[in-house]
Amino acid sequence: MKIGVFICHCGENIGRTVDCVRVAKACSFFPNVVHSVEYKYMCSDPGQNMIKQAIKDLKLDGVVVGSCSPHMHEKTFRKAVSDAGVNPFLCEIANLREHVSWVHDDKEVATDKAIDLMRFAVEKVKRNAPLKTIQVPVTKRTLVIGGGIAGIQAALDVANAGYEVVLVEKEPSIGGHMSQLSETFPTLDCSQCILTPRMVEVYQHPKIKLMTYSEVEKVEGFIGNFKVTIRKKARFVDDTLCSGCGDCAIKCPIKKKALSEFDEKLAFRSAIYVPFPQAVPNIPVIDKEVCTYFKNGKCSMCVKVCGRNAIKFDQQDEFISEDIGAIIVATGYKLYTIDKKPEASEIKGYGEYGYGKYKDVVDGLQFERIASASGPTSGEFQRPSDGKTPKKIVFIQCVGSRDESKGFSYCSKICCMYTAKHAMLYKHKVHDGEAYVFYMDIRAGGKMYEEFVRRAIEEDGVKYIRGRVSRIYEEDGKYIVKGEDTLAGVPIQIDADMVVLATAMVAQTDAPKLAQTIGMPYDNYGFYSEVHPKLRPVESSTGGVFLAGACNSPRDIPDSVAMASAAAAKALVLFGSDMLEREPTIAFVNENLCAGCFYCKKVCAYNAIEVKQIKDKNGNVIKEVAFVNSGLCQGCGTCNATCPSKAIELIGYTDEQIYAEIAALM
Amino acid sequence: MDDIKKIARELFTSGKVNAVLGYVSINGQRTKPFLATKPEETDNFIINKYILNNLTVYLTKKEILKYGKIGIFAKGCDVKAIVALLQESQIKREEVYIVGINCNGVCADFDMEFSGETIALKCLNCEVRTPKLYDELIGTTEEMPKADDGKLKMIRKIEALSSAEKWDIFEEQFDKCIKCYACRQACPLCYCERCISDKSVPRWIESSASKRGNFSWNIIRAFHLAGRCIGCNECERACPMEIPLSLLNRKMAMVAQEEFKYVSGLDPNTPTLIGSYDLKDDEDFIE
Amino acid sequence: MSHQTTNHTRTMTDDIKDITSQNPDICYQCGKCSAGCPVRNYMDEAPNLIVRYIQLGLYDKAVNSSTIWLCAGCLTCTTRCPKNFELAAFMDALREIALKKGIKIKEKAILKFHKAFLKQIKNHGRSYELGLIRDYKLTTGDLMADVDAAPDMLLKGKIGIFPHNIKGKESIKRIFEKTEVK
Amino acid sequence: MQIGYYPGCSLSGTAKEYGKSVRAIFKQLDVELADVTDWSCCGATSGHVTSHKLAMALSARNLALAEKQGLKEIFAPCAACFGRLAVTKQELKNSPALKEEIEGIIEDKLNNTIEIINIIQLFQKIGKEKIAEKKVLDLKNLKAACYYGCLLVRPFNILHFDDAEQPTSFEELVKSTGAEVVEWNYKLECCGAAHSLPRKDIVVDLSKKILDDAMKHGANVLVVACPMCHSNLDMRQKNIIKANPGQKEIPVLYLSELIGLCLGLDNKQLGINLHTIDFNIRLKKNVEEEVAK
Amino acid sequence: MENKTFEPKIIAFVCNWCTYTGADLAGTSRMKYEPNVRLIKLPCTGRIDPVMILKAFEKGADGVLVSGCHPGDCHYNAGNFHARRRWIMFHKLLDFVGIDENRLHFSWVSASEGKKFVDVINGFVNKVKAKGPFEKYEKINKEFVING
Repeated sequence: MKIGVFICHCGENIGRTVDCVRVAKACSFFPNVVHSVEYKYMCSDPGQNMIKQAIKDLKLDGVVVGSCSPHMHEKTFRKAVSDAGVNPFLCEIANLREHVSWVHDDKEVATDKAIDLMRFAVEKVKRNAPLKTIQVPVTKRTLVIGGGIAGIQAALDVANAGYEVVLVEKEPSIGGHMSQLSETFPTLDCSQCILTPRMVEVYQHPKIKLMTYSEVEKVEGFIGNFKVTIRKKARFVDDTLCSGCGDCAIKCPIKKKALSEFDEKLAFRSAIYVPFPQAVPNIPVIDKEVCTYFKNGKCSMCVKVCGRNAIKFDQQDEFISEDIGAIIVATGYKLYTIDKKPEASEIKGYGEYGYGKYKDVVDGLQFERIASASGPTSGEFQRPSDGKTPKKIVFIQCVGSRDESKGFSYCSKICCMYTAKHAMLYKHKVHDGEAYVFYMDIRAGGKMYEEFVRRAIEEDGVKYIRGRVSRIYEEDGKYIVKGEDTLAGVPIQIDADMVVLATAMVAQTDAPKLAQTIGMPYDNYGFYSEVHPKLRPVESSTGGVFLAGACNSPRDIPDSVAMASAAAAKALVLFGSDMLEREPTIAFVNENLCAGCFYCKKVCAYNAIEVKQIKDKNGNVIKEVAFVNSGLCQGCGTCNATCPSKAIELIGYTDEQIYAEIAALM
Repeated sequence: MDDIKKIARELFTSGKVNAVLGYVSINGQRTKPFLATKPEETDNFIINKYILNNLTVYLTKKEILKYGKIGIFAKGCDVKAIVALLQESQIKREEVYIVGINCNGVCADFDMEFSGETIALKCLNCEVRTPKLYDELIGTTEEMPKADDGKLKMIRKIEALSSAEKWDIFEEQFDKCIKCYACRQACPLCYCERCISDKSVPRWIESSASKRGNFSWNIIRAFHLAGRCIGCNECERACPMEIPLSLLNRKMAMVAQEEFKYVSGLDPNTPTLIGSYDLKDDEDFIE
Repeated sequence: MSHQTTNHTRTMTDDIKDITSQNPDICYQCGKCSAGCPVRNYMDEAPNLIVRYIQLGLYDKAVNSSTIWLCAGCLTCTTRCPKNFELAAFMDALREIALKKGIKIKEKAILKFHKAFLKQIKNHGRSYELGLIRDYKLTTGDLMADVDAAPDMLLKGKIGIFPHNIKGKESIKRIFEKTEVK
Repeated sequence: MQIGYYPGCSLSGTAKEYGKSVRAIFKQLDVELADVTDWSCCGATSGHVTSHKLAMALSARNLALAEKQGLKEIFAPCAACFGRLAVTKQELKNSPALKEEIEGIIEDKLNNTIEIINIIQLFQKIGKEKIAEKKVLDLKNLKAACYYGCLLVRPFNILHFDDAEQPTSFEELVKSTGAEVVEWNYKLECCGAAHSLPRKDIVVDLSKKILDDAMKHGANVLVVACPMCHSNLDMRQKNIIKANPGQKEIPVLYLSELIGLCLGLDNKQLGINLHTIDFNIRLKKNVEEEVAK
Repeated sequence: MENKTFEPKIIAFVCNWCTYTGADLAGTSRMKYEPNVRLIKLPCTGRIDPVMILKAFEKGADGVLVSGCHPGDCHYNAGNFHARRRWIMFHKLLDFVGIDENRLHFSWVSASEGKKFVDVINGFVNKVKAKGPFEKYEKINKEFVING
């Protein structure tokens, strides 16, 4: 190999503390170095031309530039080398500016260090292989996971830009939690009134393929080239035949066996049901668990009343494969459960508030349903136990949030606002009622938010008490709420008719499962992680996967919608070009050496390692070895370090290259 | 003890296996491993206090693999190796028929009377006297002699020493190494196609029996077994230079337990120690 | 990175940290402890305020309160604290510190009871009720304490006339000598 | 079954009947109680409220003694002793430095391996079946309010017993005697504990609330597992009645006494005759019929 | 006059995305630090193999520094979590055989922590300086030369 060395003075930047002439001279004595020069500005045109000329004249096949950080000009020099006909990956950069001249004062010492760094680079380049960047095409279709307000917004934005969208929702209808809300803060406009037109727009959009009652089963591939398998769960209703007349649900004899998910278990629903009247699509599903037909085959009332023969008891789950370029994850949140057994095992739950055993101690979404005109009480405030109008309601904030003992230490962000709204809605309907809010801090940062909370206090007379409640117990039909006003320093005891717990927004129970399916990171709480909290807030660190809404952290409607539009914009940026370029730094397997322990597979964060069977000429499997899917491999090299026999190595950072650098220390 | 010959024969006659790995007696106080490929070859099979070998080492050998389904007589400690091999995809569960042995301890070496003094060190705190995984189980567990855990004491003693003192101990021990690789040969979990010590480009580990090569080899050997070693101690028994290899292996197992509550070879379905991680792994030593 | 200043003078907060192995600054003053405290109504300061005083460095206010002595050690606060702050242990520490500092105790009778109790342990190794009552009465001057219950209990044999001395009495004495806060 | 036994001071003094009944019933249930030899006071409340290390050392001494005796588990019937021993074990486990220091103070070594169990856990070990097998009398006319007090379930992070806020194990056990249990609100509220002598006023107030709540929910007997709770609820009941004319009486039994009645032991054998508030199982209607049978 | 002090040789294995970039930031901020450390850039801490650390000692390093992205910040999602687990095992092993823990240093330095990078370098260089040359390793190296 013939290596050329080029030392840049960077004006005075390197030259001031590094004796560039001495460095160049020292390098000329390194084995294989046939050319070693220094120049004022290597990155300038004349500088680059020096490199090109030397390559041509001396038939160099390796170049080391001693200059600024490779993060600055590696691309520049690699291009110059490439222009001169040498593979760009046979060019290495030694960082003589950021790592030497700018951080040391003593010229002697700095020059010595510069020579060392040059030696590392020369030793490494000797072992570099000529590589090719990988070019991959982009499929310009987007998968949106989750049909709440964030998913709806993202789907519409992408579709309106002219690209196809597949919107997957696991429930029978899109709409998400927003469809359950009564009114929205701080404007108190009716949630369904602003949401349903959007839901219909999604349904009718020619570019959106809506798949409700469906879940993402498998995600293979990589940015621009995902292959996604979607499980379309059996509805037992043929959606091409159903006209949405609703007769089946009306006639279904199962009336009091199943609690309505939409009404947060405050009302019953039939076995065949549409979750709520405005559901999109307006096609029912059959709940197998309670349906008499599935239990003993004795009922088929829905079949009888369906004029279009749409009921299909023998329907099976379907698996649909889609080619996708970008994924927008908008899977939202769930509410902290106040029952004794919240799903996460480390969560203890609130025994002191009764673990959900008191009927009139409800959570935030239950109260939304009670307050909602479309809810089980048609918007009349009635308490669940006996239907009486509560005259005294206590609201307790921060249940499950800001509580590392029983829930999560984060602030759930929206509860201050929704509690103020709840108290306000109640006071508007029950004029002689008393509303008390136990809070720790009021966090009302948002447009017109603080004003909203103040209105609840000043105009509607909601009493705010600063303190956490210690205990609730039932006595003679009242709920004794024991608290302390920490501002006055006095104990407070309220005999309430009803208690509303402002339960926290928490990650979906299956959030980690989806993250593992897609191969993207999530935090300790189960929320999906963004690459950078400030500058790249809607991108997951997995290429081509973007985040929208509360799946990333607790978020209210305006924030979720803004984030959804941002995620849509990121997908559209990706669709701006037809091809993607990727670094060729990926792992490869020496199949002869691979013993098939698959530690590489265990540590790979990208599912890039596959199992390959080696067969003899008769087709018998001799052994199983690891195989790298070059489309998925991101080049971290964790597999390389983990492999005990080094049967898998990372191109560009092979053991041999690194060994050479270490050896160059002497 | 159950009639093991009958059991072994039945494995053949019932068509469960094509070959059986077991022990045969050499004289009263010695055994050797034996691969029976026909029912009648099992007639000399024996189980006694001298079934020291961990037969699982053969399970990954090509010569044995060619027989297809193999039966194996395995003590609880040996089964731990089977579990580890399953975790590491080296064998398939359905290809191995495990005759688990309820074990009451074995001798530290051949040619000695079994007693509290001669019991093998690995037996002292054995928690798998009944194997964790088996297709059939033979024998019963009985009272086992108690003895002093000298190795543990030694580890604790070393831990309390200064770095320089520790270094001197191991320099001396590793210096004895002649790079015969008997340790590697005896280890059921050293199944690499090519050991890193044989990798020549680059040569991470000096191949000659030099001090620094020995040092690297012994450390990397221990590290490659960290979180995997199941403590059968065959390496130490095999070492002709009597290097106390189990000190390192055991120390690593102790770290695995202290840091990650991980004990190797108990459950084929648990993720391996290296190869998995926990967000809450210890951080204190990192600035 | 630690921000410890070089010439840090020890404060009561440090003493509390040493005894309880927890940092009072983790308390975010939600008041759940006070809300559930069974003896809250008898205290001069709410329990959460005692923590607040320590956070603010108002140590005198904390150690002079009746609160720290009235805390019955029922652990309701500890059990329910959203920050896992062990308030009962914190109260124990404050009492210990108050004793060491020789603070004038607000709830004298309570302290005297504890002292009388510990004296029996120190002397005999186990509790000796008659001695306890005698010592307690003598130190408090409350000679009528439990005139209503004691005779009944004596009659029923619930109060031993003679103390039971354990064999290891001397080792108990040594334990006291090494640990007792006088 | 043999189990280490740490009676604690009260069981030979103010809670004599608890000690008596514990010995009587476990004998009946074939449990051999092996006393910790030369045990000393756990330090009780007075220990930990005045000196952390004193409290640790006093309890640790007993743990060390029990270890030396070769005990694997010790049963402490007194909820306060149970709590102190368990807390000490955990704290010393958490801090090797503290453990070392305490070992110096007690001049003894500690492996800290002993399990400490309370009376309910011991019954759980024995199993309901055993109690059912030895049952002589069905206590079906008792309506019991089970009073856990503070220290059976708290501190939960150390004891990990049942549930800190809505425990049920006590009730489950009492049900096996045939007695009915009442759901009530004060089963975990504090009775005032060690303030019994110096601040009788507080204890009278707190205990009254507990008694009232139990009676309000229909209980005709209160069942406890702590000598301190018992003396506050039984002995102090006289003071409560005196201060509150019209206040009704409610007998307070130790759990061991209740089980003892079920096993056919009488008031004297169980020490129930030593209570301030009289209790006679024969005076409860229907129970008599049962006895007649 | 000052005696010529011992200048240790230190090799650092750092990840490209965090610590290497953090070192760049220290440079652009013109912070000064000890010149003894030579960085070897790897894509991720997950790529750092314990054999490299041993080899660095063999090749005469008096100290080895390992540094990468903070937990949760890994460019490759989880490379540093796997690395951390390996380090836990490896540093305990080295400590057990007598490689002074002051000679092997682990740190998280993000791309924004130029100052921390400087502190880590200076702190570690001083630690190794205090320890002096790694004579024990030099000795076994030399014996290799003589015997080999």
